[in-house]
Amino acid sequence: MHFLENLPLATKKYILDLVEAGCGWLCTKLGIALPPWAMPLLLTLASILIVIVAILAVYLAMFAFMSVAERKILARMQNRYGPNRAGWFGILQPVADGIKMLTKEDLVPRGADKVIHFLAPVVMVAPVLMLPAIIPYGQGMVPVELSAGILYFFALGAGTELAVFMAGWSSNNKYSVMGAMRAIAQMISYELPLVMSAVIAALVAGTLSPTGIVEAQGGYSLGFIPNWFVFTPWGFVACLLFFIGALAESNRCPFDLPEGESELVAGHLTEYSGFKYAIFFMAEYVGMFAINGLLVTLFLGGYKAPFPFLEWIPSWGWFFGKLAFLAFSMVWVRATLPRFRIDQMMQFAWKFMLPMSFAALISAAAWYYAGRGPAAWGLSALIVGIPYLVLGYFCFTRRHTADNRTYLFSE
Amino acid sequence: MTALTPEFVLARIQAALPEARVELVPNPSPSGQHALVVDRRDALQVAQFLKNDPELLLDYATNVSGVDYADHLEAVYHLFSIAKRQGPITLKTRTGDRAKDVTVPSLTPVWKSADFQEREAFDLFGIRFEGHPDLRRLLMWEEFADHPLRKDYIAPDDYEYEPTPHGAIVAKSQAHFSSVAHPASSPNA
Amino acid sequence: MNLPGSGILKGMAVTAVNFIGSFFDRAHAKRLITEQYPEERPILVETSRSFPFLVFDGDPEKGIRCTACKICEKECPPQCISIVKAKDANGKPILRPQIFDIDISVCMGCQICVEVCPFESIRMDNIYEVSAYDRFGTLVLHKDQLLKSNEYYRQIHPTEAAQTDARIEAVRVKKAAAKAASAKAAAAKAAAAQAAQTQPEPAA
Amino acid sequence: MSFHPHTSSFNGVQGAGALDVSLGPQHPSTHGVFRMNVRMEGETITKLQPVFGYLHRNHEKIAEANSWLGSMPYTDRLDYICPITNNWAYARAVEQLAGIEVPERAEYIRVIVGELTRLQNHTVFLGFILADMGAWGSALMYAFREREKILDLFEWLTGARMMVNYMRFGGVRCDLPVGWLEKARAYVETYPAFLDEMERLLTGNEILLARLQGVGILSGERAINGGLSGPVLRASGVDYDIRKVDAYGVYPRLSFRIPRGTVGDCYDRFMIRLLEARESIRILQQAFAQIPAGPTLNPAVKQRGFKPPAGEAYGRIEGPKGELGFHLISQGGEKPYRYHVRPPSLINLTLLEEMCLGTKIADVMVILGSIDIVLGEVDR
Repeated sequence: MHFLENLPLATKKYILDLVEAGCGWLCTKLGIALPPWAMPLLLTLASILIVIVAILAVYLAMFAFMSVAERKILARMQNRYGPNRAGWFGILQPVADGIKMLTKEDLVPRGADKVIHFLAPVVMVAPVLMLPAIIPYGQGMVPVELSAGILYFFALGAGTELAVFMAGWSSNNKYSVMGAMRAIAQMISYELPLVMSAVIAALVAGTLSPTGIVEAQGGYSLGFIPNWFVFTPWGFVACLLFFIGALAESNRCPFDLPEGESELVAGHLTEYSGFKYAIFFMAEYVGMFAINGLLVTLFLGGYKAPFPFLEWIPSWGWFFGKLAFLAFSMVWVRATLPRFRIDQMMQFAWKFMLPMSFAALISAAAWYYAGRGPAAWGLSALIVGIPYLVLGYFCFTRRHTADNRTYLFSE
Repeated sequence: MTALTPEFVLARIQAALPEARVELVPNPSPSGQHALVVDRRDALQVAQFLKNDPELLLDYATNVSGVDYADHLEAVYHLFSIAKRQGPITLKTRTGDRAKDVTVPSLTPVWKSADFQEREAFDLFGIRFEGHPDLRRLLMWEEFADHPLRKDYIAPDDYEYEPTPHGAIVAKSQAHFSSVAHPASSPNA
Repeated sequence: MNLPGSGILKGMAVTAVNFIGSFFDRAHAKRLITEQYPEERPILVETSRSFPFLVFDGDPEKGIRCTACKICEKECPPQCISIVKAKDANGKPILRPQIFDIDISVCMGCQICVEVCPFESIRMDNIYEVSAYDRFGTLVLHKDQLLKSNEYYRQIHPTEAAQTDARIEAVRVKKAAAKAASAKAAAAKAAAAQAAQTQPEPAA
Repeated sequence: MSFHPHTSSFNGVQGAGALDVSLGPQHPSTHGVFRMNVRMEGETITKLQPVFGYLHRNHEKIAEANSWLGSMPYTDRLDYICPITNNWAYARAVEQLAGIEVPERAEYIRVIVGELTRLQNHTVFLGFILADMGAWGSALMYAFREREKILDLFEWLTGARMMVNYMRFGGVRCDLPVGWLEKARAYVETYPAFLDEMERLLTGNEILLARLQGVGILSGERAINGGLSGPVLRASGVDYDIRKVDAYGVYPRLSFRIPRGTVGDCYDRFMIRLLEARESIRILQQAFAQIPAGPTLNPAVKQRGFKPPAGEAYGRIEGPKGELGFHLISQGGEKPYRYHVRPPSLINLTLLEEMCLGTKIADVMVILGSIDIVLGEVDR
């Protein structure tokens, strides 16, 4: 139990010890006397490198696994088999895809702005690979302990918008530009409810540090209900809003308008092929994992176990388990829902999600100051419930229901 | 469906529009769908009447087709009435000849449904529908010169023939692609 | 009035049911109906048809039923059949095809040739793996490739073959009876009997 | 074509903000090689011009060169989603032209296979319109799963899954195989459950409602004038079904209802198909119960070398996509003098621009999907 829990950190320590011992051995062998600051500096650098390598390895492995798992899950939901030819149950499919992507011709349209066309995937992938740095993966397993980690995350996350627009504009293709325009409109609109719902968690936890937010969700009420934010009325709403916002931010169905397969062919990715396309693809998935990781951190208790008797499972196991569940949910949503239309998507963001996030904010404040008891629970539920019904009526039910239609039959 | 006889329609037309030149052309087929041939100068007027006459209300022009006869081209309209559930009435207009005088009035202003079908007849038969809002080729490309459904149309040989064991076609394709050795051509070519 | 969002949840329940259900559909009857092609091969129904072939009885050269009457060549809608009558040593045409080619890259498997054949000689095969690397040569099937035995026909289309055999048998009996009659009758009468022997139209 | 590396490729811009896009012929959701020249301001359509002919093969010319029977397999390839009804329309037109009687059993078989075809067409429609809306294929795959079972029935009956070549002048080519009726009946019994599943998946879905309701509204009056037919016409509130109006075949003996919409938008077109599928099940159940024994082909009709008397006829049936008619002119010969198809898919597109103006580009795909076209029939 303790062995598994400590495995990642112990491995890191072991490698660092090796480095230290190796350096010491090398220095004595070569007869160099290191200055006193050199060894700590070296170890810090080694530590950073180890963490970077670990994160990259884990995320890329998850990406590879996800790309095949998503297709398999989607296929099963659609009563198909999915990829099952490459390797055992299709497990080698990512390898095959990777080889295909790498060996494909890299096409650049004649009229394209070649520099920006080349830079777009780079600009896309760089911030996305920096996102995972602040997420606490387990007890004491935060790559970078930032006290303003949430801020860092959203600041970096906004960078992908630029990349998408660069991709769309430089391709010199009408579909691409339209896709890019949609992407900008969508990402900016959904950033607001996304940040608002993150703010709620930060307010209640009283900190912008991801670890602090996770720790604020520790413990159990009544001995078995975990104190995760998702199990409060405001937290549930904010969690859903964050999930929807995450779908929109990572351009996934039903918010895949920028790619909008049935309308815009492939949106901003229309003119990308080969490795550049693979980079976009990878950035999308890594971004999806990162934002889901943040969702786990903010509302699903991070690396905390859901029940006291399950605490023997290592904390990082819980984190990745929750992450897997969220990723599955995203695939599940993708298998079920049609895409929004552009105006509906904007209306949904500004007329439904943003007011709802404000309601959740007020509800969280009420819950916080009313003493977190059953009365607070009810009050908070009321504060989010009423806006939900009212907004839901005005945004959907008033205009679109299946009940307001009559069909005439003639014999 | 209540039977609406062309004779009745003809009588209505002649009562309302005495100067319109409409004649009944019998159809020897067991289908019994006799046609009303309208002089092209009166066609638009007659069509308006057929659509609006309260006894006929032929508001639904389902089918428009062109026909190529030896001395003239013909546009055939099959009219139904949804309001009164009757039909079909076959309405025909004829061009003067097949070469120069190939105009008939377009009935698209009366029945929008004739829009694409008149374009198709223009495309494939070369019937010029006067008054059509957008008379362009429908199926063939704009630069195409001939009208493929005319009886005297000669298929061009500038496309690749699917090789078949048939001698004539193989010979034709060989003449066109003389460099291509054709394995299927040996026995019959 | 439904709660906003309930329709989406209902839809997600359906996909979830299908997700789980697809793992419990061992018989591949309800949900997972895909056939894993190279490993699993479809069990063709008896009537299944693909391309025509020529039936022979016994010997592929002597037993060939086709008399090169060219009706199928004429009736074939895409004109994919090509027949040349065989000639004997004197150059006189005999009732047998010298060349019988079917271009299956053109053939659309409509089986009109089967319906019009008065000699029960052309029938539909049910092969479905007929890909080739060469579009022009390999997909033209020649007589030797087209000829398949009646036993093969009985194997792939048992019901239809039984009906065909019965018809042929009936014709043979009739012929034999006519022959017996004609043997008894005068030579002049024999000529008349010959005319009556023309094969009946096959039931379409 | 000139090449200017640093200028925009947006040629043909009319006024500020207008963008001309050619949607198709290679586009994921134009249902084939259909093309629309679209002018947009922002994402709003201000002009739309359909362009046809990418799948044109001059079916009518081929038919004029073929025998009457020889055109039958070609009709399979018009609307390749529902070949049997194409066969039926052609056979009915020829039967009108030559005055041929059809045996009763054959009429019942025609109704059974025709309604099965309608079921599969509407099933596939449900899937395709969802794919046009960007639902990632679930509905489409469920639809194809069910269609597969209907196609298996067709293969058993006719020998081919799609290119059936089944109808003949004065009947059908072959009788039902032993056990076919039972299998088909058993299958039809399971079909309502599938429709229920589809309704659970789709009809309550808020996004789907928002995407379909109020989009592409068409009044009944315009629909009639535009010559629209089939479910699209009935969704606009017009009570016109050729099965009732012409009362052909044995339809007068079967009791079924014609659903029609009240609004005429994409949602009504969607729902009309669902309701029609349920009515088809009723028709099928009655036909299974009533089908008599007897011959399936009029023995008086000579299929090979068929020569109808001189004259002309327009015969039509209610195909799954609308009124499918054949205008045939015979001069007494072995080949048709004129053979014209009235393709519902093409004529239902007449009002496409009218429906699309002022909507968003995403709506164009949904409206096109709700009309339900097959390019094999549009271009012929």
